[in-house]
Amino acid sequence: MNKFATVIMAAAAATLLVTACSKKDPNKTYVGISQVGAESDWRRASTKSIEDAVAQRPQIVMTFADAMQKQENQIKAIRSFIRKKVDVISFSPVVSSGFEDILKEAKKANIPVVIFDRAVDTDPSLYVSLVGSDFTEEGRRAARWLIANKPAKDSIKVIELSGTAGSAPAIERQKGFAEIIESTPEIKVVVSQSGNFTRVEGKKVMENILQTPEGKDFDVLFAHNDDMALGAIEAIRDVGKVPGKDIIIISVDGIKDMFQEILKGNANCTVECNPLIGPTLFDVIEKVKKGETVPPRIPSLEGVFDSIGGIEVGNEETPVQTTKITQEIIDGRAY
Amino acid sequence: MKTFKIPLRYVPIAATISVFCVVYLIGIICYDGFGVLSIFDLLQDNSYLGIAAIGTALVILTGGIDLSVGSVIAFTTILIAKILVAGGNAFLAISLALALGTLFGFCQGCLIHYFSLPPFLLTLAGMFFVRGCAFVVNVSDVPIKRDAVFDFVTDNLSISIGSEITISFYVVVYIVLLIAAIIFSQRTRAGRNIYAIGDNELAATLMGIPVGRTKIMTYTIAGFCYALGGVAFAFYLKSGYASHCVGMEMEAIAAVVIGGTLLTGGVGYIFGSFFGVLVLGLITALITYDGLDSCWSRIIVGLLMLVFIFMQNMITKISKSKSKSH
Amino acid sequence: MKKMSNKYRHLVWPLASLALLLLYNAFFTEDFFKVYVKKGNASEQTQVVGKKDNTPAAQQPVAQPTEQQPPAEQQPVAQPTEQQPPAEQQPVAQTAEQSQPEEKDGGFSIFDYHFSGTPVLILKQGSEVMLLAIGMTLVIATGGIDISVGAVMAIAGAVAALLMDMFEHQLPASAMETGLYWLIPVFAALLLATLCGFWNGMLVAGCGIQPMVATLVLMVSGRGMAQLITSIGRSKPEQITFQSEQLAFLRNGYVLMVPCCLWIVVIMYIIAGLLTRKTALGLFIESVGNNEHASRYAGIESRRIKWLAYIICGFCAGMAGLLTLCDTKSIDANNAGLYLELDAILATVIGGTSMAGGRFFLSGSLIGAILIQTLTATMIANKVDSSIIPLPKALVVIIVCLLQSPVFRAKVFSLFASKSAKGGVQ
Amino acid sequence: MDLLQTKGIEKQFLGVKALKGVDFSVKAGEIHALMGENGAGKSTLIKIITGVYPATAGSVYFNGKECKFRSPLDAEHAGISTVYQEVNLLPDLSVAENICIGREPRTKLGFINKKKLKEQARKALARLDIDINVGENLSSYSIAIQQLVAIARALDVDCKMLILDEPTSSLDENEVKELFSVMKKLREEGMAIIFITHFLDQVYEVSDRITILRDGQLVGSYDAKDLPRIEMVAKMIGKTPDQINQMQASIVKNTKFGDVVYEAKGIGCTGTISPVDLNIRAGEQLGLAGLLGSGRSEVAQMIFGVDPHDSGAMTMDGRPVNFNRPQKAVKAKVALIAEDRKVTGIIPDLTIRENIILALQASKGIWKTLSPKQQEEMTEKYIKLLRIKTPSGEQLIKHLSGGNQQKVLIARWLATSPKLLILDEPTRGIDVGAKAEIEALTQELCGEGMAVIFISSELEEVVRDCDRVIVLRDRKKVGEIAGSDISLKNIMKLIAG
Repeated sequence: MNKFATVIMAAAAATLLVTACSKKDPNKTYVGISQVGAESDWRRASTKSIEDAVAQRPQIVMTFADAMQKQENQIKAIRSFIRKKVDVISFSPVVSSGFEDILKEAKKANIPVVIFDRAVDTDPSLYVSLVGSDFTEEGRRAARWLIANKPAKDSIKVIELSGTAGSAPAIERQKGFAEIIESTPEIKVVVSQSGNFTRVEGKKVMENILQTPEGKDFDVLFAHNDDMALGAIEAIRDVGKVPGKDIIIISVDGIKDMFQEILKGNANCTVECNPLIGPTLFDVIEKVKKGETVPPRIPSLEGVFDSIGGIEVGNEETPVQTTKITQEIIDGRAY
Repeated sequence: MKTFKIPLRYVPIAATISVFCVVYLIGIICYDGFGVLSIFDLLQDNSYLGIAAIGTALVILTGGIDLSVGSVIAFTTILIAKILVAGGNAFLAISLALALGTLFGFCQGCLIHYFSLPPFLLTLAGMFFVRGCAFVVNVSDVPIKRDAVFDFVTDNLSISIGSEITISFYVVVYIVLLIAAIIFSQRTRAGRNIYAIGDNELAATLMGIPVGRTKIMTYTIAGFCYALGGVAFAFYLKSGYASHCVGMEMEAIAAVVIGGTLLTGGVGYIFGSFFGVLVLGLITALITYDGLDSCWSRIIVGLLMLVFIFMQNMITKISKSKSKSH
Repeated sequence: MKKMSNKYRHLVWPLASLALLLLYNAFFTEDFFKVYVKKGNASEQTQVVGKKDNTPAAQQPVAQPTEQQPPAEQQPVAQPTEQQPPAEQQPVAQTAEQSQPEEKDGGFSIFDYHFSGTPVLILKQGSEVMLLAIGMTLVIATGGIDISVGAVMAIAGAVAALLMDMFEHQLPASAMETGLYWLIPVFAALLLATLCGFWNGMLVAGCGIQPMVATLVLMVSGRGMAQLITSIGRSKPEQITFQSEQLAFLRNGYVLMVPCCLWIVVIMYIIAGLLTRKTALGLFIESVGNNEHASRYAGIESRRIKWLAYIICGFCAGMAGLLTLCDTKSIDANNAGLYLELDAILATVIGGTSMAGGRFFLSGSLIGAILIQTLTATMIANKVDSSIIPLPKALVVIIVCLLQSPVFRAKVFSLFASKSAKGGVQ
Repeated sequence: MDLLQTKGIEKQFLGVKALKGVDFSVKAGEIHALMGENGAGKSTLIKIITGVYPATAGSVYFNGKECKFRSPLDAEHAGISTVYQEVNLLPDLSVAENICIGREPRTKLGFINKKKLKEQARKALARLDIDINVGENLSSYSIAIQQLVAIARALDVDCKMLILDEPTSSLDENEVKELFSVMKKLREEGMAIIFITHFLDQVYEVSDRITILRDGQLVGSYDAKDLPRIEMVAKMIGKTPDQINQMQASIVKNTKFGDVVYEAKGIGCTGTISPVDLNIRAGEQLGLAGLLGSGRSEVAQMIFGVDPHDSGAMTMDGRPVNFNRPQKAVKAKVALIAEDRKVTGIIPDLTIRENIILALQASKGIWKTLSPKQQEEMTEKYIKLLRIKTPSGEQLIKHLSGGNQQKVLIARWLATSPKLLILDEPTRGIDVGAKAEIEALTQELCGEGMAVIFISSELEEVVRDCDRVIVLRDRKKVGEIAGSDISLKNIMKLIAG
């Protein structure tokens, strides 16, 4: 029995004593960050940019926790940050609801919270700022682009690959897209299926849709993220249609692979949803640490990329011209 | 050397407890912010799992298994959220959720007993079924709107120690339920019948133990525990979402196994599952404290299970050889 | 004759439900059974073969036997895909002639044409589960269970992807195009997967640990390991992608007009079939699963038999992992093969293999897999939101299992019996 | 007046009629032996009386009023408690719980009162003069103790009728004696006891009346004293006494032995059995005598490599061998038909054919298979040779009666044409007819030059059949008798020591 105990102790020690114990240093900024997970390229890109940003800022000490797409993990992580008495907590919520209590705890321990990428539906006084994209606007932009370059047909059928059922980006992008195409009666969404934001699912679902009557003739594919779009492109090729020509392909995120496809002409447009949030995020965090005031909503600057360029897809206050993708741009991309 | 004196059947529990203590100690030494009081956080963060694990443990003791844990919890949360949004009061929502959970457990029990379907399979189907139902209730996540009952429960029924530590009522619920379950399993006929069935079902039948009734009862209780776990989860997260707790059934089973219960049934203690849950929670907690990549938590939990399984294996072998030499 | 019926009784119910499902589709899902012939990568699509004008009802009998005959006469279940050529060859020839004018090379060659359509798609998408089911059947027949196959898939996929990625960065593109480098990752993946199977076998057969728990270990930690693999040479676990078409051919290519992955399934099925039925392995597995102790007394190396079953299962999982990898030429350790072990187990049990071990039915398992896939396809074809798909899936599973359970049948029959008895009295 | 009475009990198992209108009655204060071959329907009758199965037709009267028990518990409440053939208890629960489960003493609050529980258990065991720690898990005690615990459990309720189904099969002499004294005591207390056994002398030792069943029908009930033994046997197997005499006379010992087939020098396994040396010649039948737990089965299993030996050496045909796995023994043409048929013998869900070819196939390995035709022929041959009662070889073995299952197992091993055949209690739980057949068969095999090791707790058989007897006591070899010295008296002397 004792033997077991020792064996286990050894194992535990070996696995857990990986980091030396460090005491706090006042002129450093301790940050606790809880990321949603590693479910898509986009997410990983955002994680990477955060790490790079930290690498460039020696004064920042980050504890990074991956929630594995589970809200409870995220809550646990945030609580542990509170216990660690970090200077700033920052996280990207798995779901929008249910962070009220933990945020209150943070407030009670007067640790400022900066939310990034996705919104939470709590009383905004509980966090200092939200850095990130506006999913609804992304949906709108996609729709505007479509209207701008819609084929000359009297009825344009759109197939929508939505993201993980019930997730904020999925809902809002769908909302934004629908809201704009309302005005043009000839554009209709004929099928909308969830592809879970992953490449494999995107392909599987698309393959199935392509076999249905709706899948036999449609003009536009609107995917809620590039991964699904990439999967779908494969599927469309398999049935002998030409993605980008027979089918207009629009998606959101703007990851490198997608740019490649657009350059090759296999896809038409991707609305950037910038994952490179690191720099902006840490600028804000440091401001917060210094006690400066920051605006409650900080949109990350995002373009729209396509194969044509120069198309206006923005709204009144923030006009956005699309950029034509070139090899240089791709080489310039970090992800 | 006193550990050698403890009877063989207590060794697994003793091991679990000692592991917990060791890891806890390491945590306190190495991670600032992780103090003695973090035990309360552990309870806070894992009581829902613990409540569910009690149900799983009981089912496993009968020699069965139940995979429907995660989805029942998810269903409960979304149901409660939906009712509250629709303007129903929390009391109604909770009691309805508990009722449905219990009913579901009952149905599973009946199907398993009357048509002698393999539990693994049926509860697997049950898992899919409930998950589907949860999505039918609502696809996207719904914030849980507080109402009078809710506030009363959260604010008045939770004990706070100092500024940081609060013991939410669901922790209390967990502890109470745990004690109840321990007494139930050790000191009531129904409880002992569970062990008897898990030990040797045929013999149990011939000894005149109501096998069918006991089985159905167990799955029903389990269903209730899951629903209650769901309620705890709802209070813990204040959000209802149909894809909460995906794959949690395995966590629950892991907790029970680490807690020293044999999956063949008939051997083990509810009390063990308590520490099983704590150990699991502790590991995830320390990994977040450490900022290790999440994939490590999976690996470590796996290794830990391996160690425990080997130990149990050895113990059963020893006891067998003992009886042989008699 | 009686022997036959005994042998295939277990296939009746899954087949019946499959037929029912197909029947439903025949009536309510438009051109569910249309099978097209497509030109390899060419854009223009040759028109629908044959039964374009047929009513779905008329097509249904054509499609159904292709799914059903095999078990009824003990042929590989994947036979349908082999049988389709005869079913289609005729019209195909026509289209070939019709399309000759615009064809440069002219003449119809089965190398640049292939089948497509929902039935083919179902089989194609079902291929992973079918592979898993083959291995799972053997394991379950020994009275065990392997819930780690999903994780093993992830591991295998991760390794293969990692190697491919490395090659594509190290080696010149020309070498990649011509050489057989892509074989190395394949073997590496299969090897590793087999090792995982070996590990499971060691825990179960070697150390006598209860299968469920033993494989739970790998299920939990395996995915973590896969993530570790994908993080080699990177700061964090990442989704690894590669370009090689040769490797992707395993999944997306076509051989003799039939998807390559189906051939893989067929081959695996035939190998497994021969291995179990033409040698004594099947008998030993069944006897070990039925009464291990007695089997040992009869001089069977029960440990080795079990061990072997887990190894085969691991290998199948590796295969499946490769297919998932090739599907999108990218692996995501986090999601690859997630919860597929459950589908595999369902398929096996639907196929009539008892979870208690003993008698097993490979063809049944394949039918089970097809059934599950057909269900999903039906859902999507009928625009059911994919998040709700688990619900009907569960219902079908429960129904099939009830029909499989002798107790249930006995109860139902007795019900009828009593009814008829009453009738007799009156 | 009759305590228990059954009228025209019938039972149908999917097509098969197990009982055909049995009328049977037991008086209070008598020990009533229920006799019959395997498959005669004894167990079925008991299970119907105790409510394990419902009867297809007929009715059971207990204490004069008709009663339909839905479960053994019902029966127990009514005052009928049963000890079943195999020890059916809960190894991982404490002895006390095994005795009291289902009727644990409870506190006012309805919780189990552990102290009372233990007392109650101790009392129950004291009645059988057993004193063990009732807190320990049952699994830490020997089979014999477990059997007695089962009886103690049955007695624990104030029952009017006790049913003992083969209670003595796993007890040794003294334990049997104890049991009988207990039974007699209970009889004095006015309890009715139904006693099922295959040991004829035991029947005469205790029982007052004997009821005989033959394939599901009642042959008759008789007072023990006016039913001569041979007569009873005759009634049981439906043959006339002289026929039986012939059967037993027909056994002719084979006398011409070949040279040594198997020899073991000081093979032993620490903790299980102390070193034994034995050797056996072709055509010889070697008996292993001794009480249960004397180590006779252990020796057999050691030879066959089920439990590996950690000392000594063995040779087969003069060549040194080391059987540490059954496979090796099988390959070297050694065969063991082990004690517990259900656990170590049959593969229930496989057909008779598959059960028969199994061992042969195992010795051939995975790749060299028998053609279907060969299998068919082999099956047919042995079904004929051993007179296995079955419609076809494709019948599942679990549907056969014990005797026939045993024959299939013998067939399995004969198929491997072994040089050395070890029979561990081949006649346990088998009816007299089959017994005689098997005894004759073994002699025949010896005639064909096979070496046979024969283990039986029925010394008459050993004396009757064996050319040489090794006697074991307390896991030690205590002596060896050969030729004319083989007699009950000598063996007993050695066993008693």
